[in-house]
Amino acid sequence: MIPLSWYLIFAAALFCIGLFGVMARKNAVAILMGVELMLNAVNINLLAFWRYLYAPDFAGWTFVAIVLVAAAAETAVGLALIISVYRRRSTVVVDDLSLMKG
Amino acid sequence: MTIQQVFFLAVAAITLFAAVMVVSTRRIMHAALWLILALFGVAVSFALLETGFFAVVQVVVYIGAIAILIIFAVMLTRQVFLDVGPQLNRGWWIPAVLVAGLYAALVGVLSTWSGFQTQAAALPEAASDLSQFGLALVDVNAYAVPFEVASVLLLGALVGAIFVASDRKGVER
Amino acid sequence: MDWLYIGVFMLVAAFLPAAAITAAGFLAPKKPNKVKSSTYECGIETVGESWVQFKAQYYIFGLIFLIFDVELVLLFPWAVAYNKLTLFGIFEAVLFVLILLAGLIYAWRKGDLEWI
Amino acid sequence: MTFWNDPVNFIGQWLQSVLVSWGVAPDVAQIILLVLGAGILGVLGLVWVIFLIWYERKIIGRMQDRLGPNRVGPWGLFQPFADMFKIFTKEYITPDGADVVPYNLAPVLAVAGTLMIWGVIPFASTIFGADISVGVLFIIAAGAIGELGILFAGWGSNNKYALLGAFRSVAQLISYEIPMVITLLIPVMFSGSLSLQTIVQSQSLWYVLLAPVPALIFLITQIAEVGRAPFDLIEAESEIVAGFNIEYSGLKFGMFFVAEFLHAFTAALLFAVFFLGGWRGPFAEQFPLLGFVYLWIKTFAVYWFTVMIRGTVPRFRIDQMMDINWKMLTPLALVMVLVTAVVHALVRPIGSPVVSLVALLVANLVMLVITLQFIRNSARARRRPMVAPSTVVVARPEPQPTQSNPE
Repeated sequence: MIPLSWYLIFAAALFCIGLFGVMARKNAVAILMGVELMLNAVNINLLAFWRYLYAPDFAGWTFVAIVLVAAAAETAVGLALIISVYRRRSTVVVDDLSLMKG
Repeated sequence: MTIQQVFFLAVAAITLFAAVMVVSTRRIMHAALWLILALFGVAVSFALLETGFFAVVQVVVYIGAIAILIIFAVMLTRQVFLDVGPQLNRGWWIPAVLVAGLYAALVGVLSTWSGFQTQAAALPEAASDLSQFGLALVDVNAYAVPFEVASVLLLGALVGAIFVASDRKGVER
Repeated sequence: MDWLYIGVFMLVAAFLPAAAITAAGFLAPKKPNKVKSSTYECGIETVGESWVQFKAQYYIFGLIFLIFDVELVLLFPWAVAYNKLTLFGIFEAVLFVLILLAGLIYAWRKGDLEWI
Repeated sequence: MTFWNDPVNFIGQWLQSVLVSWGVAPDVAQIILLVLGAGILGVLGLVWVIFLIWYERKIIGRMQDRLGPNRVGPWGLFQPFADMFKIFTKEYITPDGADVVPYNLAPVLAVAGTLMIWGVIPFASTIFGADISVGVLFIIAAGAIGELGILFAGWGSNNKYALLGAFRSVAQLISYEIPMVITLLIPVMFSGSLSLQTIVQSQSLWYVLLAPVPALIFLITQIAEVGRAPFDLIEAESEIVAGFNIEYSGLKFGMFFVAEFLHAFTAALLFAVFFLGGWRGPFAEQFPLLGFVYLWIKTFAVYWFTVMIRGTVPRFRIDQMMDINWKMLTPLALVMVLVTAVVHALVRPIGSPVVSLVALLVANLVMLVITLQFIRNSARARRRPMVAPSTVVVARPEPQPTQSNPE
């Protein structure tokens, strides 16, 4: 049988890869993809903890459902912002988007 | 090693490889394709956790909706389409080192935790009963508030995103 | 066991068409040439890159779809529990759906449901 | 257990005993049987398409005052085989600049997304692939895989028409998925389960009687999901030449057609399962094969109806199609869920199925009348501005008398 540790290590690795994507990517859409990976890692953790420690209680499931809702809202608004910015500035490279630099 | 363990390792390896490709591949469209594979791997790992509901929901929401939306957005922002030039920031090795350090710290902290090697107990019958989850979702003493707040949050996201995305008076190209 | 079957069946469902396509690949002739493998565009030379930009309309439909999809996923456990619910629990879901409808009506009033 | 009572499980147990007697471990024997069962079901599903193509060509032919295929074999029954052998020997043409992996993955995903559904459909009380507890959601997920196939095809082909067609298709498919999912809530509510087998078993009264309007919405959305006329904007030949599959040839192209025919039949199958009681019928519990026959009869009735629609109704314009979905079907489906939930909950304490049947029927009828009135009003409102400009005199050039008639 699979011990809890495997899931945690797997989720941690996925989270770190996503975080790297968020920090290192230039393209705003790619940054959002990194965020998706991180949220997925969180969901794996939540479900693994639920499965191994808190099984019959549905708190874990509710958490996962709320994370899904948050992910959907974040993607929708984030991509809408990216598209809107692209229309005005014709770029989605985050470094070029600093308003302060003008 | 049991068959289940081998299967888990294979799924995890594929998922992590896909995730690495998501953050490193040059063409943003291919990154989206790899993202779909990674999301599917996560869905399989949910099924391994005996939460079939979320395994299927993962496919419906993430692959069926979010991934398609991301692909739409990639195509709408055309200028990065062929993706010439490096896709990573110049100092990309700094986050790489940071992330590697974070990973080591996470695993280190986790391995000192007493529950790290917990084995799965048999899943109680009530835990796979979706109607119990449904009852809990509308029970005022349980999760009725998150349930309603979720709908308000989604309404806010819908209104906000439509407002932002459809600025007809904005600069049309 | 059921999930194992589902997994196997998904693999089979992907394998069968792939196998058929591969088998036909062995039977079929392979004589590509420049004209044959050019992009089909009513006989006119392709202008510009094919991966053209699209209007935001597609994105807005995808957006509304995503929001509805997530909400419906939350409604399914409620529907499963429907027979055990009190009237109060049902009205909670009614409120949930009404909030959803409000979003749809907003998009409608804003004119984003028109195909332009 | 005799053979005729339960043939599939009978053969399964017999095979297992044979395998065990050969010295195979029982667990391994079970897995072998499982793979075998999945393989057989998949192959049958795909072979069934060959028959469907013949059936549909025959019906459409009759509707258009033709005979349909009638040369190869009795009643032209072998015509699809001839077509199949022909398409097997066609050359694959991969366009220049195609994105090879998505391009080749697309037809596979398109077929897999439909075939996957067969794994959870209960064909009879004992004949089914797997009875998972989230079957309804699994069907929706399979639809998502099919959409992905179309998007891959459009992207991979390196063709403007293909990409435009793919975008249109996906916009149509995801739009119509919303009312479909909403109406699926109603069988789930009545039966209290997401498992298809339980949904079928709880239909002592067909759900089409309890929820006729949602059943109708489900049927319309299913036709749209398949992308058949009148919703065939996916491959509107006159507008975007063929849609997302323009750059495909040979069997790769054929696979999209296999997916379409299989999906059309699967849609009818799903309607029969969700709203027409699936395999239920007299003596179906005792003789599963009889249940299978019932399911097939119901499915063919629905399938015939969709083919009739395909043959008679003209294609919608894309804006009309989107209007039908977002301004009629989606709000109506949402309201129907609310009305059904509240009405059913109110009459439930009475405890009489006849009362709830009548109450739900009346509620459905009232909603239908209100909807029709809305449509009439909006149609009238839309017609008015169309009348006004026609009073303005427009200077038209006189039709030139033709010099010579080419005929």
